[in-house]
Amino acid sequence: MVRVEARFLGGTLSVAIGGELDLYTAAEVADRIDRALDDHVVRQLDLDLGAVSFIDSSGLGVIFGRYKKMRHRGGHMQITRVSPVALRVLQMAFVDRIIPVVGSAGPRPRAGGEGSGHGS
Amino acid sequence: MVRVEARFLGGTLSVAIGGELDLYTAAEVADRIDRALDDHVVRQLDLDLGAVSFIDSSGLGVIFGRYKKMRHRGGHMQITRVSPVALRVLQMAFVDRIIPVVGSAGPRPRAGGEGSGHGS
Amino acid sequence: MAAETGSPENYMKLELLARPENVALARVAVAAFAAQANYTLADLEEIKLCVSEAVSNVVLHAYPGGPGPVIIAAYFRAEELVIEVSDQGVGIADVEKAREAQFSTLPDHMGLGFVFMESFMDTVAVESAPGRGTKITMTRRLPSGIAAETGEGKDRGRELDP
Amino acid sequence: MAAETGSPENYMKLELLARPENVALARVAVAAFAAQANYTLADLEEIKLCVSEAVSNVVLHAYPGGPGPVIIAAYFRAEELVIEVSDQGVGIADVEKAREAQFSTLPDHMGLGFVFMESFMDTVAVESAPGRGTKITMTRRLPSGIAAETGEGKDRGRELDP
Ligand SMILES: Nc1ncnc2c1ncn2[C@@H]1O[C@H](COP(=O)(O)OP(=O)(O)O)[C@@H](O)[C@H]1O
Ligand SMILES: Nc1ncnc2c1ncn2[C@@H]1O[C@H](COP(=O)(O)OP(=O)(O)O)[C@@H](O)[C@H]1O
Repeated sequence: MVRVEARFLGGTLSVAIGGELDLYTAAEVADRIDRALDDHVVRQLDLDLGAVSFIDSSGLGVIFGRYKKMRHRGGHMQITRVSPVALRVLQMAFVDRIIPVVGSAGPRPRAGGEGSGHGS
Repeated sequence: MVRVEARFLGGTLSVAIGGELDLYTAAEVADRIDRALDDHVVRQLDLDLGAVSFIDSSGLGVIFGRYKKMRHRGGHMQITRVSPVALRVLQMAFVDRIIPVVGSAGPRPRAGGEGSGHGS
Repeated sequence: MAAETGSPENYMKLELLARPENVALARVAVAAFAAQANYTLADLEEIKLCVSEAVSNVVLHAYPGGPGPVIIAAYFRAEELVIEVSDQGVGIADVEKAREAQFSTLPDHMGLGFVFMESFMDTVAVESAPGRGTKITMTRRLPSGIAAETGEGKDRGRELDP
Repeated sequence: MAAETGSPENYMKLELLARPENVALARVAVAAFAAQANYTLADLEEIKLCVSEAVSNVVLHAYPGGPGPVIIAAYFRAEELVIEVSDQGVGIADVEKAREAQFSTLPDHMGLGFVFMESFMDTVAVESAPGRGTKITMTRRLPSGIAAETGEGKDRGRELDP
């Protein structure tokens, strides 16, 4: 019950997560993002959480862990879209004050991508 | 988790049922249909099961009970639309050999209705 | 983690009061559990139906004096999913007769509960005695390839609605 | 029937193996039970979150030697929903410390579980002792007007996805 889609284009890795982000799915999501991060020289990580239907502290752990990783590598990370459910949880944990949330809930922007696709 | 919508027009009572038809919702569905049957002189009962997401033997009991009632009153009954899930259960119980199923799964026809609306 | 999903040692045990509004909860819980094996959505619909029938029977028949407990257990064993529905109610005097199609001790009931369970499950066993409650044990073969479940199976299996 | 929905005597009790793939089942079952009261969908999301946190804690912390049982009970009492999550695991040595924000005995964990439970529930009680397991009891006030639940509440409440 989790979907991960990654696209790399011009130094930016864009990852869209859909479904439930909990203890069961967390490891898999972290792993897929990390593999994509290792495959490219990523300056920026854009996370689309617009289709996240459930997230708890294990799910937040995945997001915050990626943020720390990007920081460690001297890169940036932002959240480009976030579902209402996910936004409330991010706010509750003040994660939105650390990781910039530039978008919000809304229709998903068409992926323009010639970028190299990464699994789903 | 059940919706019942009834329209009466020219001797025909059209009832659309949506959601779960089980032991919990059966009594309520039977009751709503019976009230509509009592309010009008109904010659024909059209049942739309296109939006039924779950049905078990308690749900079948409601349908078969209405069929017996219409027969008893000298009227007719048919099933105008049926979801795939509901069709399998009707077939398993041979109910489709007793009550005519004239439609099948598909997009819901627009309710043309000037008829008197009954609850929802 | 994914490789262990649906492995033989996993189980669930749910106790509810035998009331009409709890039937949906019972079938949703078992379907969510069964979804850990990579059954198709159609398989899960059939499993839901059988749980609904067995639990509805407890609600309808087991406790004429007012609702008592119903216990729904499920586990994976070798090549199959096992589902047990038990009560401590009045029991069934003539199990053979009860299992017949169209037999019902309630007026206006179609006596289809056991018919459905037998149609959609691989085996259905009934243990019952008057005054000593009833236990229905149903089994359903696992879909082939359970050991090889992947992230995709995880995706599909959990897309359930109550 | 509808009038009794969510009435004080209703309860559920679910026993599962404390494994990651069972966390979703636990939260779906409790949410389906809670939906019998006419909580809003946002309320039900919060209840799901708290169950997820409590059950995840059992999976993560209670049984270092391999998964043991987690028991999730829920019932309606007077003006509230009560949810209990208990295990027979290692227990918590310093409950005060465990409840602090950002405290975690696991590296890479944010120590937010108790923070979330306390934020979304009206009360959270922890009974625990080393070697004697842990029991979390959470309560959440019922939405006003529960006694007057109608078919509409029934509609809304059960529209849940796992
Ligand atoms: N848990 C139970 N406790 C007592 N009697 C039962 C139970 N389950 C089934 N029965 C008996 O078996 C009969 C047949 O059951 P079933 O085939 O499900 O049909 P129905 O529920 O429509 O009557 C019931 O009418 C009832 O007398
Ligand atoms: N059921 C439990 N059994 C044993 N220890 C627990 C249990 N629940 C919580 N704890 C302890 O309490 C600490 C804090 O829990 P929590 O706030 O949920 O944060 P986290 O789970 O991220 O560590 C845990 O790190 C663990 O040491």
